[in-house]
Amino acid sequence: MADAIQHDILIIGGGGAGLRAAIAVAENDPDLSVALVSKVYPMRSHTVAAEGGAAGVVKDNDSFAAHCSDTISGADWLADQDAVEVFVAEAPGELTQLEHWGCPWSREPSGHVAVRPFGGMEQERTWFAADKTGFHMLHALYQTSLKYEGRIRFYDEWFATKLLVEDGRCQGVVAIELRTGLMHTLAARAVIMCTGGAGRIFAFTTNGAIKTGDGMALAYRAGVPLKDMEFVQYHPTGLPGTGILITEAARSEGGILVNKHGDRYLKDYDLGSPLDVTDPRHPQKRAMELGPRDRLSQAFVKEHEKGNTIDSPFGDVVHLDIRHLSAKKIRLKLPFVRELAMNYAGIDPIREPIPVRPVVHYMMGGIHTDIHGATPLPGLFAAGECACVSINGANRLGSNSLTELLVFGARAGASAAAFAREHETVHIAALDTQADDERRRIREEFLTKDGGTERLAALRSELFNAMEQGAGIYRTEESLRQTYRTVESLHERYRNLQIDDHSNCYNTELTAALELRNMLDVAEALLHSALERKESRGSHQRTDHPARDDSKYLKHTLAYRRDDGPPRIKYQDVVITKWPPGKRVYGAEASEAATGC
Amino acid sequence: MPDTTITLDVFRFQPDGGGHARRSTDGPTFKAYRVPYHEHWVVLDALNWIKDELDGTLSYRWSCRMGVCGSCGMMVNGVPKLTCAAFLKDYYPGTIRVEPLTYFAVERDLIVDMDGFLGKLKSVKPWLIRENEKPVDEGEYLQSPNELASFKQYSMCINCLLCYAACPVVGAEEDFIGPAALAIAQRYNLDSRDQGAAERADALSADEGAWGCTFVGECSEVCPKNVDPAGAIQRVKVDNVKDWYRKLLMPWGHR
Amino acid sequence: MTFKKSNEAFWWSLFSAGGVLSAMFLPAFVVISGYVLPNQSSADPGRAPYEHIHGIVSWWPVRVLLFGVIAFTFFHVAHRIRHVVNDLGWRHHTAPLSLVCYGGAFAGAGTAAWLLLTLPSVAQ
Amino acid sequence: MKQRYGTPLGPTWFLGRAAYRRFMAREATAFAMAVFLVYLLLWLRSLGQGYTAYGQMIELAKHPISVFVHGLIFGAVLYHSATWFNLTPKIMPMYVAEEKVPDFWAAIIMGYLPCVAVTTVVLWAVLRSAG
Repeated sequence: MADAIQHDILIIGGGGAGLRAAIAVAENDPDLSVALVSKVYPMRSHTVAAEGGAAGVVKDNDSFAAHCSDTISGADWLADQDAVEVFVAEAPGELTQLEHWGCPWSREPSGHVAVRPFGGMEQERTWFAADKTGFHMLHALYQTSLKYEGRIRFYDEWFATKLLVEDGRCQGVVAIELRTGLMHTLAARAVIMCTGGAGRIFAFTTNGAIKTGDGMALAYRAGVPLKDMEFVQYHPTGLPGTGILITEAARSEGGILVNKHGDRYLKDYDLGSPLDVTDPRHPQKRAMELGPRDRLSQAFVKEHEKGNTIDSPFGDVVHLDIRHLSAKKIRLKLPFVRELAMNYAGIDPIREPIPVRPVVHYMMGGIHTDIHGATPLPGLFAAGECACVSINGANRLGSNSLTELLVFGARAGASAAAFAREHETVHIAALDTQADDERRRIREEFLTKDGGTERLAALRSELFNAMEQGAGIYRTEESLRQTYRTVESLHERYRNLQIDDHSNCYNTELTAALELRNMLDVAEALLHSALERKESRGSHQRTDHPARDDSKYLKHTLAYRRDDGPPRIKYQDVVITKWPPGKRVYGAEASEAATGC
Repeated sequence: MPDTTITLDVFRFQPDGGGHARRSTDGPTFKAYRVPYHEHWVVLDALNWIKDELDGTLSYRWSCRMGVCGSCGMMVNGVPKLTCAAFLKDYYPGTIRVEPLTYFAVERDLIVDMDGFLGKLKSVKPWLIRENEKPVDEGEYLQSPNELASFKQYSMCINCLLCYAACPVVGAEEDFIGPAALAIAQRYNLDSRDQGAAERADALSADEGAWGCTFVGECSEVCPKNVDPAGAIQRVKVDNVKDWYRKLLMPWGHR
Repeated sequence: MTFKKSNEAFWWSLFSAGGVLSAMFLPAFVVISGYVLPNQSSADPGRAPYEHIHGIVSWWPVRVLLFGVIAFTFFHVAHRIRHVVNDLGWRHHTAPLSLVCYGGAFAGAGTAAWLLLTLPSVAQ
Repeated sequence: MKQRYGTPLGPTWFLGRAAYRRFMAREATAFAMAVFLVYLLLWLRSLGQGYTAYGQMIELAKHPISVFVHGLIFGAVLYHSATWFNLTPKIMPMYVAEEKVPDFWAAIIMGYLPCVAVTTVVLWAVLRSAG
């Protein structure tokens, strides 16, 4: 057994939020030692796959109020408005900071940063680095973090399995060093969760293999509530089969969605009326193809029901057509879209439309935090997709998440540092005792166990399919219950799991088994939260309760884990500051407002 | 299983033998797996199928399966490839040999030791260096689209290390900083916002730096993101030559 | 990591100059020396071809040009041979190798200089 | 120490991959050029020694072995020129009005065309009045 490793701040997850938090601590509190624990090398984190851009008010014709109101109405009023205000106000500074760290933002001829429009946004305010924004942000953050040698210590390819809570405070984790299989105790005065989302609990997702909701599950099992888990974002344009993301930027540059009759069907779903693609006012903001993601994904399902979608070997699709943009513009602004379409759909979007269908993309919900990134468990902080602050409410607007991980990554770093300065004691001996139990558990449940009969892959694919069937774009009491029963039985069968690999070095089957457990826990919270919310709002559409119900559900869902049976659900009021709940308006009325001025 | 199958010959190695003693100096062993053949499958899909259905002990790295996270680089029939972008149909009906990236130490199966690379990356100071940092509230550093274009290509590196597995110098000289790290260094040197070329010069102008390169050019051939590290390195050499003569002719100069 | 200073920049600059000059001029030179001159002489056994070629080569700008091409190509060749031997496995104790290669290049360049300087001019 | 995988050990490492073989062929052109340089020096010496010595040198050049060796050298020199021109744009990218010229065209503009011009001028000078 290895000795406990001690640092002041422990960050779990090396993606955008984790790196931003680490740098925030290293820059502002050089005396604090930071450990960055990541189950993959930081530059492999899924921030890398974000494409379109990061929102932040920077142009003269834009305003904080406009960004706030877009975000809040996009969220179907389920966002906390104090959090949104903080987010919007700090966004430009964070994006500029990233520019100072070398992020190659696309530019205007004047040399200023260029911005593009994005879905649900009234103004162009999305900063972008061609269509690989997340990639460039992540590498800029990672490479910058290398500067703080001695202050940030990297534990690459370490997989955290348990939060250590002692004296009512989170004081560390147990983590498996994948290279050796050693299970270490990592102790710290404060812990920040930055482990990303859980899109992998669905069969068809844009998310990478690593996005298994680990941090959410760890916190959930430690008694921290998961907030608003029922809100799962479907991105309207994924490639069929693989679920590879075709960025919203394809539409913000002027791409259109058409059904099998060549019709721009979005006009039939309260998203405004189409302008010809040659019209200089196309694409209209907050209308048609630049409507919010929940509405576009829902429109796809309705078109499918009408029989207007196109058959493909991997499920029905509609066409995303960008042919009318010039080849030069596609090469300059959307090179990755073209690369992906050519490699994975076998078509060149300069000459052919891209087949697309909605695909699970993002978890609006996550670990419950306040606007400082603090969770209800003292000493535990969270930021990024694994957290729910909440600024995304019932539906996140595209390009808010990359900014979110910067703003709240930095805030969580600062809060954790402040907490660490006030709480210097760490109860190493007690932590080690807890860690011993965890080591024993993992050995007995997986490594030395024999005679189990359930196969990992079988359980996992049953989970995928059940989630897809019961908790997709449209849900009912019945579908959710059915899926919940499946997940319960999978929990049961998981106890009888048998893995082939009993070795220590890079036992990736063991990590996959632990990830499956995390996914089952997240799925449980998600399903139960969805069952209890008997209304339709944003991405949560209950066909048995089709209307929004502010009188009962203008509230955040908090799911608390219980050892026996489904989670306990509590509600917390949404914070309203200046934007009272109203109707979400896209298209006609929105464009009237735009042409009026 | 469907009628058509394809065989993958997969490199296997476990330092702790999965319980069976085996020394790391033992030669490589290959294990053949028969996998269903689908036209749209990539080598990574086949590996995942093996791990799920046949043999849970096979270890490898992967994540995004869209060619941007850089995890899943392996040798496919002797050529370094991202396995998420290597389609079975390009090899069918032949057998596909899958090995870990060459010139790296193998940790297990298809997983190689990346620590050496990270050290090399850090040695070229891959971050923006300024003499004076401008406060954030004074806004961005201006940069024209052409200034951006001059380094953009070299900023596309995903650290997949295919270029290292293609470079014989990496194979012969363990300390050679290598294509990706040198290209990233040049990316910062060419960035109009950066003033750190002099700080990077020690590493770049050393024998382990750009001068280690003999311009085989294979790094650029295998690069899945068209970064062209070979070109970057030659340009480092040109800059280094200018520096060398400048120092020779004007020893009193600052740089 | 710590790095040693390298003088490779100097050798590489000579190598590159030689690379350019040889790539531009050698195809023509090889054709002339291997095909044109032997065939000319057999077609015309008199002194004319000799005097013609002597006249060209002894023109001072041509002497300078020839020196440049030959000298730099020597360094180009020396540098490449050094690296080939390196690549074939001679990676340690490389000082004698460098000495032989670049020493040879200096000798070659020196010989060229001497031959071109002492080449008699054509009597007017 | 951990053993690295597939490290080239022997002097035949480059035979394994086509790209490595092309690389070695490119580097090996240096040997052919070395032979030609020595021949060129001998030729220069004979030129300086006068008509007779020069005539002997030319007689030597007519020997089939010399013709054959010249053929080999010519192939090597052409390969050197082609590889050199093809790689030049990577070392010195060419810009026209701040637009990068594609490598293919840059190689033609910076390499092949000047080479053809030089060759033409040199051949013209030598062939001019000899006929």
